[in-house]
Amino acid sequence: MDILYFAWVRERIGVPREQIETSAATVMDLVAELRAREERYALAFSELASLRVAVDQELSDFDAPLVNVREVAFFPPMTGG
Amino acid sequence: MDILYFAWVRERIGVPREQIETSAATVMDLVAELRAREERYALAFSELASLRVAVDQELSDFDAPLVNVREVAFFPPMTGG
Amino acid sequence: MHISVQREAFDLGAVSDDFARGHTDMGAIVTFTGIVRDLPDDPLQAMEIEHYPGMTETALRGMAEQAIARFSLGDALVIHRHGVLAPGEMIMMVATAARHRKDAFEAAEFLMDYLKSRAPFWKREITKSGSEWVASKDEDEDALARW
Amino acid sequence: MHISVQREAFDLGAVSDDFARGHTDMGAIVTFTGIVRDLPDDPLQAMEIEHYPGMTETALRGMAEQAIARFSLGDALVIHRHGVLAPGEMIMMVATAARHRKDAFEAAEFLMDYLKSRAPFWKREITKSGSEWVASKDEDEDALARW
Repeated sequence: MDILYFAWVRERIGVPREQIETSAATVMDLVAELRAREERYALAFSELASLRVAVDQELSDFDAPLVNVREVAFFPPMTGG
Repeated sequence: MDILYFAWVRERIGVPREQIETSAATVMDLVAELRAREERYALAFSELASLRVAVDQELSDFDAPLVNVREVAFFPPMTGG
Repeated sequence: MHISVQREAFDLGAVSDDFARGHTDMGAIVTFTGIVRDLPDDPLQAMEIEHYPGMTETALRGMAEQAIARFSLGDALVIHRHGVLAPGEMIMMVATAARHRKDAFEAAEFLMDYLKSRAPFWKREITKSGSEWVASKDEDEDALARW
Repeated sequence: MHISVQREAFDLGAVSDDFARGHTDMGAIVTFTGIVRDLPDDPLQAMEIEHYPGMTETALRGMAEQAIARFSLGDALVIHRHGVLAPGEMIMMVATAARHRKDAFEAAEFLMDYLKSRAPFWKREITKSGSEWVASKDEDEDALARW
Protein backbone atom coordinates (compact mmCIF):
# COMPACT_ATOMS: atom_id res chain seq x y z
CA MET A 1 0.00 0.00 0.00
CA ASP A 2 1.25 3.52 -0.85
CA ILE A 3 1.20 5.93 2.07
CA LEU A 4 1.51 9.64 1.25
CA TYR A 5 2.20 12.57 3.58
CA PHE A 6 1.68 16.26 2.91
CA ALA A 7 2.62 19.59 4.51
CA TRP A 8 3.78 19.33 8.14
CA VAL A 9 2.86 15.64 8.31
CA ARG A 10 5.38 15.07 5.52
CA GLU A 11 7.96 17.15 7.37
CA ARG A 12 7.52 15.26 10.64
CA ILE A 13 7.67 11.84 8.99
CA GLY A 14 10.56 12.93 6.79
CA VAL A 15 9.41 11.39 3.49
CA PRO A 16 6.64 12.34 1.05
CA ARG A 17 5.60 8.74 0.41
CA GLU A 18 6.48 5.17 1.22
CA GLN A 19 5.26 1.70 0.40
CA ILE A 20 4.33 -0.56 3.28
CA GLU A 21 3.04 -4.06 3.82
CA THR A 22 0.03 -3.96 6.07
CA SER A 23 -3.01 -6.01 6.95
CA ALA A 24 -4.69 -3.08 8.71
CA ALA A 25 -8.47 -3.36 8.32
CA THR A 26 -9.22 0.34 8.77
CA VAL A 27 -7.41 3.69 8.57
CA MET A 28 -7.39 3.74 12.38
CA ASP A 29 -5.62 0.35 12.46
CA LEU A 30 -3.06 1.68 9.99
CA VAL A 31 -2.47 4.76 12.15
CA ALA A 32 -1.91 2.50 15.19
CA GLU A 33 0.63 0.45 13.21
CA LEU A 34 2.48 3.55 12.04
CA ARG A 35 2.48 5.14 15.49
CA ALA A 36 4.15 2.01 16.90
CA ARG A 37 6.96 2.20 14.37
CA GLU A 38 9.08 5.15 15.44
CA GLU A 39 9.03 8.35 17.40
CA ARG A 40 8.58 10.52 14.26
CA TYR A 41 5.39 8.63 13.38
CA ALA A 42 4.08 8.86 16.93
CA LEU A 43 4.72 12.62 16.76
CA ALA A 44 3.05 13.07 13.37
CA PHE A 45 -0.02 11.12 14.47
CA SER A 46 -0.21 12.44 18.03
CA GLU A 47 -3.32 14.56 17.44
CA LEU A 48 -5.80 12.96 15.07
CA ALA A 49 -8.18 15.93 15.36
CA SER A 50 -5.67 18.01 13.43
CA LEU A 51 -5.25 15.38 10.69
CA ARG A 52 -7.23 14.53 7.60
CA VAL A 53 -7.07 11.35 5.55
CA ALA A 54 -7.75 10.50 1.91
CA VAL A 55 -8.30 6.89 0.82
CA ASP A 56 -7.58 6.32 -2.88
CA GLN A 57 -7.62 10.09 -3.37
CA GLU A 58 -10.97 10.67 -1.72
CA LEU A 59 -11.44 12.46 1.59
CA SER A 60 -12.34 9.84 4.12
CA ASP A 61 -12.86 9.04 7.80
CA PHE A 62 -10.46 7.37 10.18
CA ASP A 63 -12.83 4.42 10.55
CA ALA A 64 -12.92 3.80 6.78
CA PRO A 65 -12.11 0.18 5.77
CA LEU A 66 -8.96 -0.52 3.75
CA VAL A 67 -10.19 -3.34 1.54
CA ASN A 68 -8.57 -3.26 -1.91
CA VAL A 69 -7.11 0.16 -1.20
CA ARG A 70 -3.97 1.21 -3.09
CA GLU A 71 -3.22 4.62 -1.62
CA VAL A 72 -3.76 6.34 1.73
CA ALA A 73 -2.73 9.96 2.34
CA PHE A 74 -2.39 11.84 5.62
CA PHE A 75 -2.28 15.62 5.86
CA PRO A 76 -3.35 18.64 7.93
CA PRO A 77 -6.66 20.44 7.30
CA MET A 78 -6.53 21.97 3.84
CA THR A 79 -5.84 25.65 3.30
CA GLY A 80 -6.43 26.29 -0.39
CA GLY A 81 -8.15 29.21 -2.06
CA MET B 1 -38.99 74.30 -12.65
CA ASP B 2 -37.61 71.61 -15.00
CA ILE B 3 -39.75 68.51 -15.20
CA LEU B 4 -38.14 65.39 -16.71
CA TYR B 5 -39.77 62.16 -17.86
CA PHE B 6 -38.12 58.83 -18.56
CA ALA B 7 -39.03 55.49 -20.19
CA TRP B 8 -42.79 54.93 -20.65
CA VAL B 9 -43.62 58.06 -18.67
CA ARG B 10 -41.72 60.05 -21.30
CA GLU B 11 -43.54 58.17 -24.07
CA ARG B 12 -46.98 58.83 -22.57
CA ILE B 13 -46.33 62.52 -21.99
CA GLY B 14 -44.65 62.86 -25.37
CA VAL B 15 -41.65 65.00 -24.34
CA PRO B 16 -38.49 64.18 -22.38
CA ARG B 17 -38.52 67.46 -20.44
CA GLU B 18 -40.36 70.73 -20.11
CA GLN B 19 -40.14 73.87 -18.05
CA ILE B 20 -43.21 74.87 -16.06
CA GLU B 21 -44.26 77.64 -13.72
CA THR B 22 -45.68 76.15 -10.57
CA SER B 23 -46.31 77.05 -6.98
CA ALA B 24 -46.86 73.42 -5.96
CA ALA B 25 -45.70 72.91 -2.38
CA THR B 26 -45.02 69.17 -2.69
CA VAL B 27 -44.42 66.56 -5.40
CA MET B 28 -47.99 65.37 -4.85
CA ASP B 29 -49.32 68.89 -5.52
CA LEU B 30 -47.26 69.02 -8.70
CA VAL B 31 -48.67 65.68 -9.82
CA ALA B 32 -52.23 66.99 -9.24
CA GLU B 33 -51.44 70.08 -11.33
CA LEU B 34 -50.02 68.02 -14.18
CA ARG B 35 -52.88 65.52 -14.11
CA ALA B 36 -55.36 68.38 -14.53
CA ARG B 37 -53.57 69.65 -17.66
CA GLU B 38 -54.35 67.09 -20.35
CA GLU B 39 -55.39 63.51 -20.93
CA ARG B 40 -51.82 62.35 -21.63
CA TYR B 41 -50.70 63.61 -18.19
CA ALA B 42 -53.70 62.03 -16.49
CA LEU B 43 -52.76 58.76 -18.22
CA ALA B 44 -49.06 58.95 -17.30
CA PHE B 45 -49.86 59.69 -13.65
CA SER B 46 -52.84 57.36 -13.31
CA GLU B 47 -51.05 54.84 -11.10
CA LEU B 48 -48.65 56.44 -8.66
CA ALA B 49 -47.65 53.04 -7.24
CA SER B 50 -45.88 52.29 -10.52
CA LEU B 51 -44.04 55.64 -10.58
CA ARG B 52 -40.90 56.90 -8.92
CA VAL B 53 -39.78 60.48 -8.46
CA ALA B 54 -36.41 62.19 -8.12
CA VAL B 55 -36.14 65.72 -6.71
CA ASP B 56 -32.98 67.53 -7.79
CA GLN B 57 -31.57 64.17 -8.95
CA GLU B 58 -32.20 62.35 -5.69
CA LEU B 59 -34.77 59.58 -5.27
CA SER B 60 -37.59 61.04 -3.25
CA ASP B 61 -41.15 60.55 -1.97
CA PHE B 62 -44.35 61.97 -3.37
CA ASP B 63 -44.87 63.99 -0.22
CA ALA B 64 -41.45 65.67 -0.53
CA PRO B 65 -41.58 69.50 -0.39
CA LEU B 66 -40.57 71.51 -3.46
CA VAL B 67 -38.90 74.49 -1.80
CA ASN B 68 -36.00 75.83 -3.90
CA VAL B 69 -36.16 72.83 -6.16
CA ARG B 70 -34.85 73.16 -9.71
CA GLU B 71 -35.57 69.76 -11.21
CA VAL B 72 -38.19 67.04 -10.69
CA ALA B 73 -38.10 63.76 -12.65
CA PHE B 74 -40.82 61.12 -13.00
CA PHE B 75 -40.14 57.59 -14.19
CA PRO B 76 -41.09 53.91 -13.74
CA PRO B 77 -39.29 51.65 -11.25
CA MET B 78 -35.68 51.30 -12.35
CA THR B 79 -34.44 48.22 -14.19
CA GLY B 80 -30.67 48.61 -14.41
CA GLY B 81 -28.01 46.00 -13.89
CA MET C 1 -13.00 54.12 -7.16
CA HIS C 2 -13.96 53.98 -10.81
CA ILE C 3 -17.48 54.88 -12.00
CA SER C 4 -18.39 55.04 -15.66
CA VAL C 5 -21.68 55.47 -17.51
CA GLN C 6 -20.90 55.00 -21.16
CA ARG C 7 -22.31 54.16 -24.56
CA GLU C 8 -19.20 52.28 -25.74
CA ALA C 9 -18.42 48.62 -25.05
CA PHE C 10 -15.90 47.91 -22.27
CA ASP C 11 -13.16 45.32 -22.21
CA LEU C 12 -13.86 42.93 -19.32
CA GLY C 13 -10.37 41.45 -19.44
CA ALA C 14 -8.50 44.75 -19.51
CA VAL C 15 -10.75 46.27 -16.83
CA SER C 16 -10.32 43.21 -14.57
CA ASP C 17 -6.55 43.28 -14.99
CA ASP C 18 -6.33 47.00 -14.24
CA PHE C 19 -8.58 46.65 -11.21
CA ALA C 20 -6.72 43.67 -9.71
CA ARG C 21 -3.30 45.21 -10.24
CA GLY C 22 -1.71 47.09 -7.39
CA HIS C 23 -3.86 45.76 -4.58
CA THR C 24 -1.20 43.73 -2.79
CA ASP C 25 -2.94 44.34 0.55
CA MET C 26 -6.27 43.06 -0.78
CA GLY C 27 -6.53 39.28 -1.05
CA ALA C 28 -9.91 39.01 -2.75
CA ILE C 29 -11.23 40.44 -6.02
CA VAL C 30 -14.79 39.79 -7.18
CA THR C 31 -16.24 40.85 -10.52
CA PHE C 32 -19.80 40.63 -11.77
CA THR C 33 -20.62 41.08 -15.44
CA GLY C 34 -24.11 41.39 -16.87
CA ILE C 35 -24.69 40.20 -20.43
CA VAL C 36 -27.69 40.84 -22.70
CA ARG C 37 -29.45 37.50 -22.71
CA ASP C 38 -31.26 36.14 -25.71
CA LEU C 39 -34.97 35.43 -25.19
CA PRO C 40 -35.83 31.79 -25.86
CA ASP C 41 -39.39 32.32 -27.16
CA ASP C 42 -39.24 35.69 -28.91
CA PRO C 43 -35.66 36.21 -30.12
CA LEU C 44 -34.26 39.51 -28.92
CA GLN C 45 -33.04 41.88 -31.61
CA ALA C 46 -31.70 44.50 -29.24
CA MET C 47 -31.82 45.84 -25.71
CA GLU C 48 -32.09 49.61 -25.37
CA ILE C 49 -31.03 51.24 -22.14
CA GLU C 50 -32.17 54.73 -21.18
CA HIS C 51 -30.72 56.59 -18.22
CA TYR C 52 -30.88 59.92 -16.39
CA PRO C 53 -27.63 61.76 -17.19
CA GLY C 54 -26.30 63.54 -14.15
CA MET C 55 -28.31 61.59 -11.61
CA THR C 56 -26.93 58.23 -12.80
CA GLU C 57 -23.29 59.06 -12.06
CA THR C 58 -24.20 60.56 -8.66
CA ALA C 59 -26.29 57.51 -7.74
CA LEU C 60 -23.57 55.04 -8.76
CA ARG C 61 -20.91 57.01 -6.91
CA GLY C 62 -23.06 57.06 -3.80
CA MET C 63 -23.59 53.28 -3.97
CA ALA C 64 -19.88 52.62 -4.42
CA GLU C 65 -19.02 54.89 -1.49
CA GLN C 66 -21.53 53.06 0.68
CA ALA C 67 -20.12 49.68 -0.37
CA ILE C 68 -16.54 50.77 0.34
CA ALA C 69 -17.43 51.99 3.84
CA ARG C 70 -19.71 49.12 4.77
CA PHE C 71 -17.47 46.26 3.58
CA SER C 72 -14.05 47.89 4.21
CA LEU C 73 -13.18 47.66 0.54
CA GLY C 74 -9.83 48.67 -0.86
CA ASP C 75 -11.54 49.66 -4.11
CA ALA C 76 -14.78 49.42 -6.07
CA LEU C 77 -15.69 49.79 -9.74
CA VAL C 78 -18.98 50.22 -11.59
CA ILE C 79 -19.36 50.44 -15.36
CA HIS C 80 -22.84 50.65 -16.88
CA ARG C 81 -23.66 51.12 -20.54
CA HIS C 82 -26.62 52.85 -22.14
CA GLY C 83 -27.93 52.98 -25.71
CA VAL C 84 -28.67 50.05 -27.99
CA LEU C 85 -27.03 46.69 -27.25
CA ALA C 86 -27.16 43.39 -29.12
CA PRO C 87 -27.66 39.96 -27.46
CA GLY C 88 -24.37 38.68 -26.09
CA GLU C 89 -23.02 42.18 -25.43
CA MET C 90 -21.91 43.13 -21.92
CA ILE C 91 -24.24 45.64 -20.26
CA MET C 92 -22.41 46.38 -17.06
CA MET C 93 -19.88 45.20 -14.55
CA VAL C 94 -18.93 45.78 -10.94
CA ALA C 95 -15.69 44.87 -9.22
CA THR C 96 -14.73 44.87 -5.55
CA ALA C 97 -11.40 44.41 -3.75
CA ALA C 98 -11.31 43.39 -0.10
CA ARG C 99 -8.98 41.71 2.36
CA HIS C 100 -11.30 38.75 2.76
CA ARG C 101 -13.54 36.95 0.31
CA LYS C 102 -16.76 37.38 2.30
CA ASP C 103 -16.55 41.17 2.10
CA ALA C 104 -15.64 41.16 -1.59
CA PHE C 105 -18.60 38.89 -2.43
CA GLU C 106 -21.11 40.74 -0.24
CA ALA C 107 -20.03 44.14 -1.52
CA ALA C 108 -20.48 43.01 -5.14
CA GLU C 109 -23.94 41.62 -4.36
CA PHE C 110 -24.85 44.79 -2.47
CA LEU C 111 -23.79 46.91 -5.45
CA MET C 112 -25.78 44.73 -7.85
CA ASP C 113 -28.91 44.77 -5.68
CA TYR C 114 -28.79 48.57 -5.43
CA LEU C 115 -27.94 49.02 -9.07
CA LYS C 116 -30.95 46.93 -10.13
CA SER C 117 -33.53 49.00 -8.28
CA ARG C 118 -31.97 52.33 -7.30
CA ALA C 119 -29.87 53.51 -10.24
CA PRO C 120 -31.86 55.41 -12.89
CA PHE C 121 -31.65 52.97 -15.81
CA TRP C 122 -34.57 51.61 -17.81
CA LYS C 123 -34.34 48.70 -20.21
CA ARG C 124 -36.45 48.13 -23.29
CA GLU C 125 -36.45 44.84 -25.18
CA ILE C 126 -36.81 45.06 -28.94
CA THR C 127 -38.07 41.90 -30.66
CA LYS C 128 -39.67 41.12 -34.02
CA SER C 129 -43.07 41.59 -32.42
CA GLY C 130 -42.29 45.06 -31.13
CA SER C 131 -40.61 46.70 -28.17
CA GLU C 132 -41.46 46.55 -24.52
CA TRP C 133 -40.15 48.20 -21.37
CA VAL C 134 -38.76 45.61 -18.96
CA ALA C 135 -40.92 45.46 -15.85
CA SER C 136 -39.23 45.76 -12.48
CA LYS C 137 -39.24 42.54 -10.48
CA ASP C 138 -40.55 42.24 -6.96
CA GLU C 139 -37.62 39.96 -6.19
CA ASP C 140 -35.21 42.77 -7.09
CA GLU C 141 -36.95 45.13 -4.68
CA ASP C 142 -37.03 42.36 -2.05
CA ALA C 143 -33.31 41.76 -2.50
CA LEU C 144 -32.65 45.18 -0.95
CA ALA C 145 -34.25 44.14 2.32
CA ARG C 146 -31.23 42.13 3.40
CA TRP C 147 -28.85 45.13 3.44
CA MET D 1 -16.01 23.36 -17.57
CA HIS D 2 -12.38 24.34 -17.19
CA ILE D 3 -10.23 23.00 -14.33
CA SER D 4 -6.53 23.73 -14.08
CA VAL D 5 -3.92 23.06 -11.40
CA GLN D 6 -0.78 24.77 -12.56
CA ARG D 7 2.54 26.24 -11.51
CA GLU D 8 2.48 29.08 -14.06
CA ALA D 9 0.76 32.42 -13.61
CA PHE D 10 -2.61 32.87 -15.32
CA ASP D 11 -3.93 35.92 -17.12
CA LEU D 12 -7.08 37.09 -15.30
CA GLY D 13 -8.13 39.35 -18.17
CA ALA D 14 -7.70 36.77 -20.91
CA VAL D 15 -9.34 34.02 -18.84
CA SER D 16 -12.30 36.29 -17.98
CA ASP D 17 -12.76 37.25 -21.62
CA ASP D 18 -12.63 33.64 -22.79
CA PHE D 19 -15.03 32.53 -20.12
CA ALA D 20 -17.60 35.28 -20.75
CA ARG D 21 -17.53 34.85 -24.52
CA GLY D 22 -20.13 32.63 -26.13
CA HIS D 23 -22.61 32.51 -23.25
CA THR D 24 -25.42 34.49 -24.90
CA ASP D 25 -28.00 32.51 -22.92
CA MET D 26 -26.27 33.30 -19.59
CA GLY D 27 -26.86 36.81 -18.28
CA ALA D 28 -24.55 36.73 -15.26
CA ILE D 29 -20.83 36.08 -14.96
CA VAL D 30 -19.04 36.16 -11.59
CA THR D 31 -15.30 35.83 -11.07
CA PHE D 32 -13.35 35.54 -7.84
CA THR D 33 -9.59 36.01 -7.78
CA GLY D 34 -7.36 35.28 -4.80
CA ILE D 35 -4.17 37.31 -4.46
CA VAL D 36 -1.18 36.65 -2.16
CA ARG D 37 -1.58 39.31 0.47
CA ASP D 38 1.36 41.00 2.12
CA LEU D 39 1.57 40.58 5.89
CA PRO D 40 1.52 43.92 7.68
CA ASP D 41 3.72 42.98 10.67
CA ASP D 42 6.11 40.41 9.27
CA PRO D 43 6.57 41.16 5.54
CA LEU D 44 5.89 38.10 3.44
CA GLN D 45 8.72 37.01 1.16
CA ALA D 46 6.81 34.21 -0.52
CA MET D 47 3.82 31.91 -0.26
CA GLU D 48 4.47 28.27 -1.06
CA ILE D 49 1.57 26.06 -2.06
CA GLU D 50 1.79 22.28 -1.87
CA HIS D 51 -0.89 20.04 -3.34
CA TYR D 52 -1.77 16.39 -3.90
CA PRO D 53 -1.33 15.71 -7.63
CA GLY D 54 -4.09 13.50 -8.94
CA MET D 55 -6.48 14.06 -6.07
CA THR D 56 -6.48 17.85 -6.56
CA GLU D 57 -7.82 17.74 -10.11
CA THR D 58 -10.45 15.14 -9.17
CA ALA D 59 -11.58 17.16 -6.15
CA LEU D 60 -11.84 20.42 -8.14
CA ARG D 61 -13.72 18.70 -10.95
CA GLY D 62 -16.15 17.19 -8.45
CA MET D 63 -16.77 20.60 -6.84
CA ALA D 64 -17.36 22.26 -10.21
CA GLU D 65 -19.78 19.50 -11.24
CA GLN D 66 -21.68 19.93 -7.98
CA ALA D 67 -21.85 23.70 -8.48
CA ILE D 68 -23.08 23.35 -12.06
CA ALA D 69 -25.87 20.97 -11.05
CA ARG D 70 -26.91 22.79 -7.91
CA PHE D 71 -26.99 26.32 -9.33
CA SER D 72 -27.99 25.46 -12.94
CA LEU D 73 -24.79 26.98 -14.26
CA GLY D 74 -24.01 27.29 -17.94
CA ASP D 75 -20.32 26.92 -17.12
CA ALA D 76 -17.76 26.94 -14.30
CA LEU D 77 -14.01 27.48 -14.14
CA VAL D 78 -11.41 26.83 -11.45
CA ILE D 79 -7.71 27.64 -11.75
CA HIS D 80 -5.40 27.07 -8.76
CA ARG D 81 -1.66 27.52 -8.70
CA HIS D 82 0.95 25.65 -6.69
CA GLY D 83 4.62 26.27 -6.05
CA VAL D 84 6.26 29.47 -4.83
CA LEU D 85 4.36 32.76 -5.25
CA ALA D 86 5.37 36.34 -4.43
CA PRO D 87 3.10 38.88 -2.68
CA GLY D 88 0.71 40.46 -5.17
CA GLU D 89 0.64 37.37 -7.39
CA MET D 90 -2.69 35.74 -8.18
CA ILE D 91 -3.12 32.35 -6.48
CA MET D 92 -6.37 31.16 -7.94
CA MET D 93 -9.61 32.12 -9.56
CA VAL D 94 -13.10 30.74 -10.06
CA ALA D 95 -15.69 31.86 -12.58
CA THR D 96 -19.37 31.00 -12.91
CA ALA D 97 -21.94 31.69 -15.63
CA ALA D 98 -25.66 31.57 -14.84
CA ARG D 99 -28.93 32.94 -16.17
CA HIS D 100 -29.49 34.99 -13.03
CA ARG D 101 -27.10 36.84 -10.77
CA LYS D 102 -28.12 35.08 -7.56
CA ASP D 103 -27.06 31.69 -8.91
CA ALA D 104 -23.80 33.02 -10.33
CA PHE D 105 -22.86 34.64 -7.00
CA GLU D 106 -23.91 31.69 -4.86
CA ALA D 107 -22.11 29.19 -7.07
CA ALA D 108 -18.88 31.20 -6.88
CA GLU D 109 -19.14 31.40 -3.09
CA PHE D 110 -19.95 27.70 -2.89
CA LEU D 111 -16.87 26.88 -4.98
CA MET D 112 -14.68 29.12 -2.84
CA ASP D 113 -15.99 27.68 0.44
CA TYR D 114 -15.33 24.13 -0.77
CA LEU D 115 -11.98 25.00 -2.27
CA LYS D 116 -10.80 26.51 1.03
CA SER D 117 -11.43 23.41 3.12
CA ARG D 118 -11.92 20.43 0.80
CA ALA D 119 -9.35 20.72 -1.97
CA PRO D 120 -5.93 19.27 -1.08
CA PHE D 121 -3.83 22.44 -1.01
CA TRP D 122 -1.59 23.57 1.84
CA LYS D 123 -0.08 27.03 2.13
CA ARG D 124 3.19 27.96 3.79
CA GLU D 125 4.17 31.55 4.48
CA ILE D 126 7.84 32.37 4.17
CA THR D 127 9.02 35.48 6.05
CA LYS D 128 12.37 36.81 7.25
CA SER D 129 11.75 35.07 10.56
CA GLY D 130 11.20 31.66 8.98
CA SER D 131 8.42 29.69 7.39
CA GLU D 132 5.12 28.54 8.78
CA TRP D 133 2.23 26.41 7.56
CA VAL D 134 -0.95 28.43 7.40
CA ALA D 135 -3.43 27.12 9.98
CA SER D 136 -6.92 26.27 8.81
CA LYS D 137 -9.58 28.65 10.09
CA ASP D 138 -12.68 27.57 11.97
CA GLU D 139 -14.63 30.15 9.99
CA ASP D 140 -13.65 28.41 6.75
CA GLU D 141 -14.97 25.10 8.06
CA ASP D 142 -18.09 26.86 9.37
CA ALA D 143 -18.68 28.45 5.97
CA LEU D 144 -19.47 24.99 4.57
CA ALA D 145 -22.43 24.61 6.90
CA ARG D 146 -24.63 26.87 4.80
CA TRP D 147 -24.50 24.68 1.69
